[in-house]
Amino acid sequence: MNASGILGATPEHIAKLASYGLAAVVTKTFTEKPREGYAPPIIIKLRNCGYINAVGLANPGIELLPQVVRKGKELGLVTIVSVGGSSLEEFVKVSTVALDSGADMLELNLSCPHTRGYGLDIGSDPTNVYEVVKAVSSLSSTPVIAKLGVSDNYVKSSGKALEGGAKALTLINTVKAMIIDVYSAKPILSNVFGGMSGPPIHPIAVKVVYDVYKEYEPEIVGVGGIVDWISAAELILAGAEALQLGSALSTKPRELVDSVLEGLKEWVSELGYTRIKDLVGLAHKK
Amino acid sequence: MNASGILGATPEHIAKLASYGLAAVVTKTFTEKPREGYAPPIIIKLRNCGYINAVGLANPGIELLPQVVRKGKELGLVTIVSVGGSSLEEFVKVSTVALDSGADMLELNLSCPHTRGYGLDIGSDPTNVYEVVKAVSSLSSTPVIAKLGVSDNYVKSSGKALEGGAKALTLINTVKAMIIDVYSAKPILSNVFGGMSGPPIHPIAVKVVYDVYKEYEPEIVGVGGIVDWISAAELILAGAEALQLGSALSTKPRELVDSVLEGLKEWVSELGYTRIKDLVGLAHKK
Amino acid sequence: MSRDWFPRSGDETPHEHTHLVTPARVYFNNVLSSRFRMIKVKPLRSLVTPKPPQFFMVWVPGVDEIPLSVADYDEKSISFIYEVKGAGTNALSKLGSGSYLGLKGPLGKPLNIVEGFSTLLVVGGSGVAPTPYITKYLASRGCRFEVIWGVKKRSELFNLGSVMSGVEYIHIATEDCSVGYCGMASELTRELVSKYKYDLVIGVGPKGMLKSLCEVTSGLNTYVVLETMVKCGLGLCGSCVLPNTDKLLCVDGPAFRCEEVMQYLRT
Amino acid sequence: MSRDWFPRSGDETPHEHTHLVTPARVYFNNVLSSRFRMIKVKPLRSLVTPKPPQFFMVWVPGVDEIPLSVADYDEKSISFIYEVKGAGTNALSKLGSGSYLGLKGPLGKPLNIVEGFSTLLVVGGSGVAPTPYITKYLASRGCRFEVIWGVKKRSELFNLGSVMSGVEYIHIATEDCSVGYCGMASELTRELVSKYKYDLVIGVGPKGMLKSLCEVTSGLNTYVVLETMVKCGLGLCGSCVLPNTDKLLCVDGPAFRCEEVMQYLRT
Ligand SMILES: Cc1cc2nc3c(=O)[nH]c(=O)nc-3n(C[C@H](O)[C@H](O)[C@H](O)COP(=O)(O)OP(=O)(O)OC[C@H]3O[C@@H](n4cnc5c(N)ncnc54)[C@H](O)[C@@H]3O)c2cc1C
Ligand SMILES: Cc1cc2nc3c(=O)[nH]c(=O)nc-3n(C[C@H](O)[C@H](O)[C@H](O)COP(=O)(O)OP(=O)(O)OC[C@H]3O[C@@H](n4cnc5c(N)ncnc54)[C@H](O)[C@@H]3O)c2cc1C
Ligand SMILES: Cc1cc2nc3c(=O)[nH]c(=O)nc-3n(C[C@H](O)[C@H](O)[C@H](O)COP(=O)(O)O)c2cc1C
Ligand SMILES: Cc1cc2nc3c(=O)[nH]c(=O)nc-3n(C[C@H](O)[C@H](O)[C@H](O)COP(=O)(O)O)c2cc1C
Ligand code: FES
Ligand code: FES
Repeated sequence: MNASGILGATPEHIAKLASYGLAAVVTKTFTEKPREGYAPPIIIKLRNCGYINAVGLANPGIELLPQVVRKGKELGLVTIVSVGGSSLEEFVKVSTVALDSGADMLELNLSCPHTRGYGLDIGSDPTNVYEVVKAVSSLSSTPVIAKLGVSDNYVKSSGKALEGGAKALTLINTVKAMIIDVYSAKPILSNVFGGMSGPPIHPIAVKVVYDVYKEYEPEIVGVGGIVDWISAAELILAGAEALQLGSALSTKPRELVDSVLEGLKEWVSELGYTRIKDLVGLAHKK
Repeated sequence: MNASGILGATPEHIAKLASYGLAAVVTKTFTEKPREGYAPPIIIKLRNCGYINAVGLANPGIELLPQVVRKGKELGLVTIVSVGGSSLEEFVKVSTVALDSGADMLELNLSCPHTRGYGLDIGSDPTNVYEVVKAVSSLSSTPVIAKLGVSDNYVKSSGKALEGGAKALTLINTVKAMIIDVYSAKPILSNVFGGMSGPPIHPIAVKVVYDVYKEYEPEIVGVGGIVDWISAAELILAGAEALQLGSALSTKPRELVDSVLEGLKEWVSELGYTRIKDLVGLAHKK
Repeated sequence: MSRDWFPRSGDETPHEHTHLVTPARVYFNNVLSSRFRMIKVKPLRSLVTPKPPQFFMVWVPGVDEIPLSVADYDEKSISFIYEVKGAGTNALSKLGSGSYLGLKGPLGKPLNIVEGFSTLLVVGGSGVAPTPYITKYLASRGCRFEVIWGVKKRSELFNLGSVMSGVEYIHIATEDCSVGYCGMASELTRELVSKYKYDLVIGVGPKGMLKSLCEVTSGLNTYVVLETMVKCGLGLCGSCVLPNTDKLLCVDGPAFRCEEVMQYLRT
Repeated sequence: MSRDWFPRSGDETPHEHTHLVTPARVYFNNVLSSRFRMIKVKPLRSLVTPKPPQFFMVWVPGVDEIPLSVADYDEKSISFIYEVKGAGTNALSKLGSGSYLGLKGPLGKPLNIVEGFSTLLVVGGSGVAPTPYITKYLASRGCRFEVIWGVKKRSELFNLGSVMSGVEYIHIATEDCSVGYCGMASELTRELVSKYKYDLVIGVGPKGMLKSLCEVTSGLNTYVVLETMVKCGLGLCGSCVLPNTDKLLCVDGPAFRCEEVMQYLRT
């Protein structure tokens, strides 16, 4: 599936994602009110092969959410709504709309690193994580996934999310970073800071997934720097059951999806297994 | 100068570093007792152009420290001793030996991310940082630099280090990460986890330096992913006055040092300045 | 399996360079007419050669990043023709020679221009911006072509020939009838296509004009170059989506066949 | 300034690949003699071609990473001859065909072998490991060469010819006098260098042997291939430093001129 924030804010975006050959789609993180997001530049490539973005959670708000979900279901895709909020109430409100629209799962964005009051401000405090997950989980039996990022407390926060009723964890979000143009001496992103994604964060994602799997063996959706089957396979071995593609979708997305799937298939059989499931968390075996 | 941990554990290492054309050298982090470090693999390159290491603070202990410092001074280099410890007492003991040996500065390693009880366990707690820096600073008038890494509290820890008497801050250390071989399904480093360095962490280092400069405008030694003059220049614009080269010294170190220095010189004059100093922190100007 | 051992996003393929912000130094930044200005810059590392109607995200340091079509390009420089509209283009107009800006691109898909195609290029409004580079490219592919340039009033005009090489004929159409053809570019197009045979028609300009163009050239091989709000240029943010389609202007466009976007043009 | 816009450590230069751990699959892993085994593996992506006496850090998954010299190499495979000593080499000896290991390299500096040099190669103990690849390389450079192979006892010997091509003559020297020359390799060397002229002498083996070799060939162009504790292979950790020099074996060696390391050999 795609990582949240890669398109997914309008029905048209869902149609586009469907054309990439993904089995499931995750919407852009929705907040209650529409958000304009930041002015460009909002996403650029880094010289280290990664991307950095500060989109500012631009989204059309809950009013448009039902149409977006409907489009996903219409296209036969497992449709996961990414839910954002700056308060418990907002999380609950957006989740309620998502559930009413028929979302197959909710992914709570507890980890956006560049929007004050949203995301990481919440996700790095295990108590907050518990409360938000608990409140949303109790709304219905639809599976709730908690998306966490890197912080000093990610293992604890993961535990709290599971305790609060999360059926799975999505790990990780982008990592706080910055780029400065050396000629104009100015930060490039309009927001000054942003979240780094892509290959630079992959080894961080592998560690986070490994640590959390080791502690709780939960279902994990691995995301961060997947650019080929090898980077995907590493996350599986660390403990991820499902995977999301983020910034790599900026380059030949359809081919990317195909080649990751095909590479993984070959890999599984080369290692003498039949299903990817058999390889989940295998790196933990002594 | 070199980043701590790149050679710097024996007099021979200092001689080697001198041959790279560095103006100052930083020793390997010394602990009281000799440490064997971990078994190989201890350092490998990542597919994302970074390196990952878990050396385990291998060092010959304080008994050999005086010889190492002497070699540095003999070669006319500003000699900075990196001091490690798992307790306040150890930091003080190692620092005392370093001072007695004539070290020009001390760099307190409060941020090694992969050795339990050392480094980041201390550095991410601002109170600990304050106490260690304070104790060591009060030993003498020799400048003390606090080396901090990425954690949720780096701005606070930086403040506490300065409050404790640090004359400067070295930012940043490596970032916790992991690599798994997809064929054998085993973590590659013998220590399983390690610290990532090189280009992947550069945009993180830029942000940390920028944030800390913005808050306190202290003297900052920038380190993390410098591989050419551009990556060096970015850290200067963010607020670094001096720079350290780490894993990039694994490839043609002498040429690297030369080309970074030359590139910076050209850059300074291209932008119409005369001294690098004029460009320190320039990215903060509105 | 070994072939793809390296990350796809390694910097070795030119495709990937196009997402970096390349610093560039301003040569000059001049007024062309009451409506248009032209800026010529020197990229500080080599760019991937753009093919029309590809565009760049032009970063005005500290202000904005705006999509601009390539007006001219050679190995040492790249030029843009632009109209001052809001904060971004206004800041751009203030950059003096020697200042720095950033370039992300070329972005978007090249037009598929077959060797020797006889082509009609219809431009209106700020659609004139990419004209010099489109015609240069057409010439280099051995295509005969004619240009229709429609403006509201005479003062918008500038000597297109001075920034353009190889133009065979420019038909000027003014809405105030002050010069050339009296009327809209699309009306003149209707007249020409009924008289002559074109293998390819390309339209660049305001939505209304492009809609008319598609109508008057229906049955022909017509591409229209659109504008939407481009924020990332990389196919990630979705701001450039064409409503009611699954097309992203920044990666699927900015040129589309009339059939693909007729519904959008009608809205 | 634009030429170095990309990070130096971009993966495009072959130099950099050498620091990655490349997966490889075991073809076979056989006993050669009482002392030596040979493992042949297929790298799962192409390696940079090693030049003797370059080495690889061979990762035995989950156990250890040990430096081993290249015993043979072609585009599809690479072989190592090794002696089981401790945990690492023991684990290596257990890897059956089809298992995976990792290769970091080639590391170290190539020997500067001039076309047509007449060469004497003196090997002792585990120094025999790189012999096949050194001789293959010498042959490919059009060098005439002779090999002296010194062992303690007959059972260490194996048919070097079976893993080696183009060898012109092997002098066997045994310390127990059971085969060939009776005595140390360095003694036989003394005899040969007094009779014949060599442009180059290369010694590979235990420290004591190399020290003697340097002494008996003093005045000649002699290189000795050393061993120290190699932990990173990248010039970063310093574990391979030659005491009392500023030389790192992993980046400055493993071959050194006698003059550079005489002091070290004497300790
Ligand atoms: C592919 C493409 C190529 C273009 N080429 C040219 C060209 O060569 N010459 C030229 O004069 N104009 C061109 N435009 C239009 C130009 O991008 C806008 O005029 C410009 O972005 C306005 O920015 P502003 O800040 O001055 O105005 P404002 O109206 O203040 O813009 C505010 C924000 O909205 C965005 N925006 C506003 N209008 C547009 C628009 N039409 N398209 C995309 N984003 C917009 C800008 O990115 C900016 O961030 C092109 C647009 C596209 C999509
Ligand atoms: C450049 C170089 C090339 C070599 N080539 C070969 C070869 O082709 N064939 C061969 O049989 N041997 C070779 N050796 C020696 C070989 O690396 C050691 O025999 C091997 O590392 C021993 O590992 P172990 O775990 O089995 O033994 P242990 O003694 O248990 O080793 C424990 C640790 O010490 C290190 N270590 C021990 N001895 C050495 C040593 N001499 N050099 C470096 N590290 C050591 C190992 O890395 C290991 O991590 C070479 C050594 C070097 C430096
Ligand atoms: C342009 C962009 C926008 C993003 N927006 C969101 C978002 O709205 N919500 C969210 O949870 N994550 C968001 N992310 C983070 C991604 O979902 C993902 O966690 C991250 O990019 C790491 O994956 P990658 O390395 O594959 O890109 C965004 C990432 C990018 C690049
Ligand atoms: C092999 C290696 C060993 C290191 N050892 C130490 C150390 O002993 N003490 C320390 O403070 N930092 C140590 N570091 C961290 C570096 O000093 C530096 O902070 C980090 O590598 C980031 O810089 P770079 O990206 O230029 O490599 C080590 C780094 C490497 C690669
Ligand atoms: S502008 Fe972001 S997807 Fe097109
Ligand atoms: S083995 Fe680490 S420097 Fe040589």
